Amino acid sequence: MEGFLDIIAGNLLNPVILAFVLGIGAGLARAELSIPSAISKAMSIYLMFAIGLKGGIAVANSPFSMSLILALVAGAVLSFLVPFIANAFLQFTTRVDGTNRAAIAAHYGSISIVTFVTATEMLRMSGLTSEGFMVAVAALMETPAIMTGIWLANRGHGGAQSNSGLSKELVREVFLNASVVVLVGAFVIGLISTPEASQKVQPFFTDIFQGVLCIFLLDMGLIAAARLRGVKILSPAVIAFGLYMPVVGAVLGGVAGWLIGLSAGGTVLLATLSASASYIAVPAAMRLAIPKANPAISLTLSLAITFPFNVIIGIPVYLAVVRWLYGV
Amino acid sequence: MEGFLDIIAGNLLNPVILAFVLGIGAGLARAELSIPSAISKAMSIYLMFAIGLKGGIAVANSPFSMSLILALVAGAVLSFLVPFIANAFLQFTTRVDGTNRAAIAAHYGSISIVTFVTATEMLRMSGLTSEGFMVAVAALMETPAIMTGIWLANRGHGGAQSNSGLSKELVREVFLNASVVVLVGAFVIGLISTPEASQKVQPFFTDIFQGVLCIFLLDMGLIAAARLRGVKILSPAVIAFGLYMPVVGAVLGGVAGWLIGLSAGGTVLLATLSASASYIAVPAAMRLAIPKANPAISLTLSLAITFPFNVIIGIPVYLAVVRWLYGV
Amino acid sequence: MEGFLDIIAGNLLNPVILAFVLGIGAGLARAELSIPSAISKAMSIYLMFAIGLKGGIAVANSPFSMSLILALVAGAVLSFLVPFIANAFLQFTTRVDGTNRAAIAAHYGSISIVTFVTATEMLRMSGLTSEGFMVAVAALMETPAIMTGIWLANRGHGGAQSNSGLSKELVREVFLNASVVVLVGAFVIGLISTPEASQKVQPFFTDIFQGVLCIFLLDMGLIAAARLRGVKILSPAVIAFGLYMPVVGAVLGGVAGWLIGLSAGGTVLLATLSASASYIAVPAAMRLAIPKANPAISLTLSLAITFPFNVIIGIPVYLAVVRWLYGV
Amino acid sequence: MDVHPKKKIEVMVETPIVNKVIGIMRDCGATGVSVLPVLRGEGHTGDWSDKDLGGAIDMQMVMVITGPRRAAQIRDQVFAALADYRAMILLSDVEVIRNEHF
Amino acid sequence: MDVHPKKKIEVMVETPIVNKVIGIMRDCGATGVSVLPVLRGEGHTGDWSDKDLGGAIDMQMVMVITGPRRAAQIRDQVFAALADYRAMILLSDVEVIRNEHF
Amino acid sequence: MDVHPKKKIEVMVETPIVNKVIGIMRDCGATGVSVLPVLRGEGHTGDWSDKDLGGAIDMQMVMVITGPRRAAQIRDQVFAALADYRAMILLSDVEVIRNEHF
Ligand SMILES: Nc1ncnc2c1ncn2[C@@H]1O[C@H](COP(=O)(O)O)[C@@H](O)[C@H]1O
Ligand SMILES: Nc1ncnc2c1ncn2[C@@H]1O[C@H](COP(=O)(O)O)[C@@H](O)[C@H]1O
Ligand SMILES: Nc1ncnc2c1ncn2[C@@H]1O[C@H](COP(=O)(O)O)[C@@H](O)[C@H]1O
Ligand code: NA
Ligand code: NA
Ligand code: NA
Repeated sequence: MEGFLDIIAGNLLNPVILAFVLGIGAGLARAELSIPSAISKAMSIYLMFAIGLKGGIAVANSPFSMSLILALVAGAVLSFLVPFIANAFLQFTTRVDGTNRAAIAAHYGSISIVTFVTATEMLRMSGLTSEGFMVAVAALMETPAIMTGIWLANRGHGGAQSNSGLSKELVREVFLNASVVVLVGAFVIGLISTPEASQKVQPFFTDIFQGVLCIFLLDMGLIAAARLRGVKILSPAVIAFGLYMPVVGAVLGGVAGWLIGLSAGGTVLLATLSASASYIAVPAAMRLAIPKANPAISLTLSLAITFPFNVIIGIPVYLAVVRWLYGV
Repeated sequence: MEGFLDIIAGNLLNPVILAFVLGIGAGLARAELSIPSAISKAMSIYLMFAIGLKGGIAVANSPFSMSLILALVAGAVLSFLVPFIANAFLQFTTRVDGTNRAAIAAHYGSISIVTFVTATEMLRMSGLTSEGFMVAVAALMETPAIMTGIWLANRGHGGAQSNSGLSKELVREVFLNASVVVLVGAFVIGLISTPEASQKVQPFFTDIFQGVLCIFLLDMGLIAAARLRGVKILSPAVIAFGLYMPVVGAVLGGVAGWLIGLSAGGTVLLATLSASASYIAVPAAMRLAIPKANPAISLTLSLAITFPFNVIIGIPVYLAVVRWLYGV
Repeated sequence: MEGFLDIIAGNLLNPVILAFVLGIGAGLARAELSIPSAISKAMSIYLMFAIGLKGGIAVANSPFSMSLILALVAGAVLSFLVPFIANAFLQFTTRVDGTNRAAIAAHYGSISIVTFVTATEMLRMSGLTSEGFMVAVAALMETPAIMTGIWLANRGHGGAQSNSGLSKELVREVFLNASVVVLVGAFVIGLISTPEASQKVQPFFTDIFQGVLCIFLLDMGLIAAARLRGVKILSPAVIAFGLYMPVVGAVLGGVAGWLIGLSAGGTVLLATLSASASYIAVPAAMRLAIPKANPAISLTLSLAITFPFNVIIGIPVYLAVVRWLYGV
Repeated sequence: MDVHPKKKIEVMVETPIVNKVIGIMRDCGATGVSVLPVLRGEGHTGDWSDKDLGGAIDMQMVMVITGPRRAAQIRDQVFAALADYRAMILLSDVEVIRNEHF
Repeated sequence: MDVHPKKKIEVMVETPIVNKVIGIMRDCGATGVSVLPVLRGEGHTGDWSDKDLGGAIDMQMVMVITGPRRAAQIRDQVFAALADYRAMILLSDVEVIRNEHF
Repeated sequence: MDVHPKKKIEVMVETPIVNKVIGIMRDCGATGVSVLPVLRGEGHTGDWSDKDLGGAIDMQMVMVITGPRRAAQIRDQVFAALADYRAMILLSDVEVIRNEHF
């Protein structure tokens, strides 16, 4: 048990996580610190490109394995199904109306790529490896949850809640949002580039990666803290949902990973993906698909409650539990 | 011949080029992806500074040679003369009026520094070296074409087409635009800095250079695709001009490089410079010098037709042809 | 003496300093070059984070020493007292009114972190080391001068000059401005992170540091030159103050460093801190605390006169003098 | 020089909907439209700022200059389309020089 | 569709004071406010641009739409509070659709 | 508090020409001017956005507040100078507090 807590503490004494804590602290103290939004957006594209590229290179270098297909299927199923579970929890424990429940549920079925990246860094710190294709799983999981969310919103309302006049923009937002395009695009680039050519871009995409992540999480802390100031729109039951839902997701993801025979590292990543909630792609899609839903509710929950929970507490715990179960 | 195609394909399976293709694809599919313009501008300054610095350091480390002078003269002559050729082609194959012909001609006499940078990367990939002073040639070639363009616009109009009331701003735009200042400034810095001091900035300006170029070309792809959507203002004959004119320029540049005795690598670079068309410095200068010209025409042609052509097809071909002719 | 000038020249033939000179030159020539402000702000946060982190790691790796406490006390005292001296000089040599004198004095008691960073780079170039805790001293010196400035403004005016209705925002601007938060935050992160974890972020925060500083100083040169164009609001006596006050500050800082037994490198840094004048944190605080003061006066003086003086002439001289006195 | 009275319509609306608003304006016959940035805001639905990563709660200002008849049409159609969204529609009087341009 | 006359107040003011201005507007009962960027300017006190690092001499535009009575109150209180600062207060007429929103 | 009627002139114009427009306004006696960003637009000459690298087809908004006489002068001179450029000149009424400032 002591070893368990030690591992968790060790994971936290890390510039990447501490920068996030600094950002939250500075944001809550209303410090005069902010990172220009152009920089936040650029860092987010950089991180997605780097992780996609790395995944593609890894897959190119490893023999094709059935696990890739199994992991993709598992990811898609989780993304489709988790929103139903989230919706049920919200229905029975909170007073959130059906439209907002559908929107929140979509966020939790989908994923947060920064949470995923943080988990891969924590893995690397503890010396675990993981399957290179997990980034493809991450990209795939962005989207199915949005469809479940839309279906939940329309069910029993004759479609009145969702906005069908916007289909073209919505399709683009769902399948061609920045996260999906950059992750999948960079993955394919890593897959097909010659090894010598890939080698040349390593200093930018690999060597300085963790430093950029550090500044990005400082910024995420500031953004989450700003959102946290509007937390009064969330009832205690909704806040509680933002704290236990990731654990539910992690358990489902972890079991799925175990069932399909992922490595310990891959299982941690699938658990983390399932535990994480979107705050970039899904909110924008929900504005187009379910405009009646209040974006402040789902965004605050996902960004200010679940994201910090996963980064500071969740991932170290998922990691420690999987290591204990797998005996690695 | 097979080797020829292989070389071209090998040059393309490269994150830098593939990122450009990704950008074009995402842009044409109207994906929800964009890189903040502050970042594009900063990357463009970074690339120019890095390439200028590198050139200056290279020249500082090599004995002074007559080729430097010859190459500068050749570059200036090409920049001055190519607009006349471009203008003639446009006059006899398209219906573009004289004012717009003059503006387009200026773009093609001048250069695109990103095309140049891409060519240096492809050289490096194929193991060829080139003269360090080529970046000085690039900087020099930015400007003379603008003067030919203005002269072409004024000829036979008693100066009515060009705007003489703006001379001070125009002079600044022509001689002190960002490209010229950063390229020349960084070149001089590289030339006079002590080797130990220059060494200290290498990780930033050399090691991560190709990775930054990768993201920059992703962005260029998005920007070119956005321009490409407005391509309907170009007639088929004008589009054709955007495809053969770079080849004409490359032949002229390649012959000039051969005449003055450049290395194979240097010849490829001079061909590429001559083949490339400006989309940063010249458009802004043209707004001041020839306001009646429609910027959408020349910018679309240079950015959406000629730039992708050079990056994806042109440079690999120029490189393969020069290697074949020089037997390297 | 020759060796003395050689050292100074050697310090200047450095991409970092030359980039600053390029920026000033381009700015004065009104070149069409500018770096987007989002990038300037991001680079400034990056530099502060990197230097704070480095200091924290250095302190974590060295045995606790009494010098740390002494240096903090010396820094705080300098920051408190220098404004009185600055105010006296201004009172007896210029016609600046009391309110503006108070504001200017606060700028000179506080520090410029970029000047500090430039000095650490010059130290490194000359092979000198310095105490890791100097960055904590820098962070501490940001603030006390602001209080002296406010006190000076209120003295004899019954508080009418300063604005007490804004206390909450002012307190935030004084104690929680970006510089203090990032410097102190990163310092603490460096202090408590595990060595392996800190190691992972080195490529970003150490390897590319000098290259980023290079571009940042290019930008600072452009900004300083833009300010310099408004220099006509400063009388010759005020401009002279901007040139001798840093020397006065450097002497005080150098003597203090010698008294408390700092290393030669540490003494140079304390002299530089004391010599430097704020142009980020203090101007914003002064708008809240002493609104009647004209920000253009103090900002032009600090940014366009004292900052270039310190970077180009001051630091090499402080360094050369300390080396000569310490015999290193 | 003659000036011609026109209407300026400013629609401050969530960023994901901006293209839809522009489409309605063009369908109503607007000859041009411009988009201006907004940094942050406060209102009945709370605060927002352009810092939020995905742009889902950002707002931008779509501005169109047009004649009074078309302005009324744009106003009504945009208002109908934005019923479910955070939006603010402002109308005001401006004068332009080139009547035929609008 | 009915439109309702309102006042638009635009306060261009130094960035460090923007929050103070918003506070006064909210205290006067404004139901919402928006902040718009300004790139640079020239005036009696010289030039400024958003390039200066600390933001001490930057300016932003605070915009509020409200009824005429409240507008006069906001105008007077903001004017009094900004006596020492660089600021420009503009009032103009606009029409809105949702009267109850303002 | 007294307010004074002024004219607001907004000139949306290609970025490379902004300094020229400001120069004309200052020459006509404007006591100050501000430049606001515009993100993108659509018009007779096609679409543009601030993403294009060299800024050659970007636009910005130059805004000046001044008395009616000087406003007419600025309007006419700016219009004459911009004949060859993409530009949009808008005039509207505003009220200010400090009459002497403008
Ligand atoms: N009266 C107002 N004046 C200026 N901006 C407003 C006003 N009301 C709303 N807004 C803007 O519109 C956004 C959404 O408003 P609301 O729907 O009231 O939350 C706010 O965050 C402001 O940016
Ligand atoms: N007449 C004006 N028209 C437009 N903007 C103005 C005007 N006067 C002042 N400003 C803006 O307000 C800032 C401060 O003005 P001032 O207090 O006159 O220096 C200027 O830099 C401009 O950005
Ligand atoms: N009626 C309009 N309303 C708003 N903005 C316009 C209008 N007409 C033109 N613009 C702006 O001015 C730019 C140039 O217009 P044009 O000269 O018609 O191509 C457009 O891209 C828009 O940004
Ligand atoms: Na999830
Ligand atoms: Na060319
Ligand atoms: Na000082």
